[in-house]
Amino acid sequence: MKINLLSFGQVADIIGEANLSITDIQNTEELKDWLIDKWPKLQSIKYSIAINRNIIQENTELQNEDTVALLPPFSGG
Amino acid sequence: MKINLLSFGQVADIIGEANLSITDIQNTEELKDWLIDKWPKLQSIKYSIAINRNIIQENTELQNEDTVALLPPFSGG
Amino acid sequence: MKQKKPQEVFIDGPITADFIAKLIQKHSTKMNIGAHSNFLGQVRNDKINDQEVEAINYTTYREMAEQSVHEIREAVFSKYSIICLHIYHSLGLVKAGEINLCVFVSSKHRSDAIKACEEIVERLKKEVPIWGKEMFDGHQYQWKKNT
Amino acid sequence: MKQKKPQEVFIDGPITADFIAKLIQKHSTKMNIGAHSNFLGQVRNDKINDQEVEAINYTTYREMAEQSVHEIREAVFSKYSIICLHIYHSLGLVKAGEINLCVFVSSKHRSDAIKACEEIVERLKKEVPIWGKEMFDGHQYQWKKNT
Repeated sequence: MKINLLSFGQVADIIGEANLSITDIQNTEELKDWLIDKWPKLQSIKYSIAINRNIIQENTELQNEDTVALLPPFSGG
Repeated sequence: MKINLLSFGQVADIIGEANLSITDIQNTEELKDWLIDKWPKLQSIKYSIAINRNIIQENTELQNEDTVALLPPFSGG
Repeated sequence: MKQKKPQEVFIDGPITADFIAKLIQKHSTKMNIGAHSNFLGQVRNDKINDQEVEAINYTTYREMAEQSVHEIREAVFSKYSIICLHIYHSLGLVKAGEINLCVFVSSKHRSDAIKACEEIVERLKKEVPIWGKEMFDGHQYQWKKNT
Repeated sequence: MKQKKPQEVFIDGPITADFIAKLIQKHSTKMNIGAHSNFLGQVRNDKINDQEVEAINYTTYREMAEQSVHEIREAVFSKYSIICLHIYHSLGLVKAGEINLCVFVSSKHRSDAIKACEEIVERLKKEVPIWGKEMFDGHQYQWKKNT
């Protein structure tokens, strides 16, 4: 299973890549744990998660080829 | 005693002059009666009266050289 | 940078897009501004008893109108935290599709400019002695009624 | 004349006064319009810890942002009686004093345009994935926080 991981703003600064391909992650809780394990600085950052452009509020199963985006608070306008 | 009488919009259409000089009118009630007497069509027209640029709400004594304006409902903007 | 000095309000004929562009451009030097709220009134080609409004001819009682706009400016400057405020209204003929009113308010944060702009438009329509004569085809007309 | 087809939202760099003038000018052919409500966001030179913001660098998650703006457009068109609606936001560098947001709403009567414009600005700030990076002198920056 392959997931496209996009990151933006301050999250992208920490991860260092705006676009990653990841495998073997089943759901969004698992993803969060994996992220903090790999980039501990993310622990102090507030961000939302969108799956295929829709923000999710609770743990969600991931499908093959899903696009998952890590979205720090918006500051446009 | 001389009063400068200004009229605007529909009132000026009826009076036919935007600027008149009138004498021997003591107060605004007297003025209204005089106007309707001279231009009976004014009876059906709603207008406010301003003395020296300030709209008055009740009968007001006029002073020499006052500028009295007849103001139909505003429609700017 | 409150501009409380008397400002020219009336413009002969329509307010052009170019005039508004210059107004916007001028504010680029005021870098404490974060928001502009801009209201434009445009003449509609309303149909009234089968006749179409081709233009509105605006007249005013200028001395009283300028005093009245000045009072609105002062009131709005004391009520809201705004940086700049411009009010322009056309006199004379403005054709359907052309602009006859421009209220342009600038502030640090958006809510002041937005609220002030709306309040000015409402007060202007009620309090400022301006009259619009709706001109139909030929020489017919009727005096506009604000609703 | 509801314009429900996807509209270009993002503009590279600042939104110029000339761009806004052209937008205004285009509406002169729509003679059922009586009111335009136009909100402009301008970059402020805020001082943060003694450093001055010289510019904001905007980025977006474009696919999601366009979908989100489309949803806002649809919602506003069903809620208010408006004729036209344009939303533009800058991407990339916008210097202090320059314009990064333009919301332009047109309606027959003023209250629809005014309310719709205000609602769009509020929703846009909350719902559309755009990020501003406040650039200080040199290479320092911080991520903007909307309040």
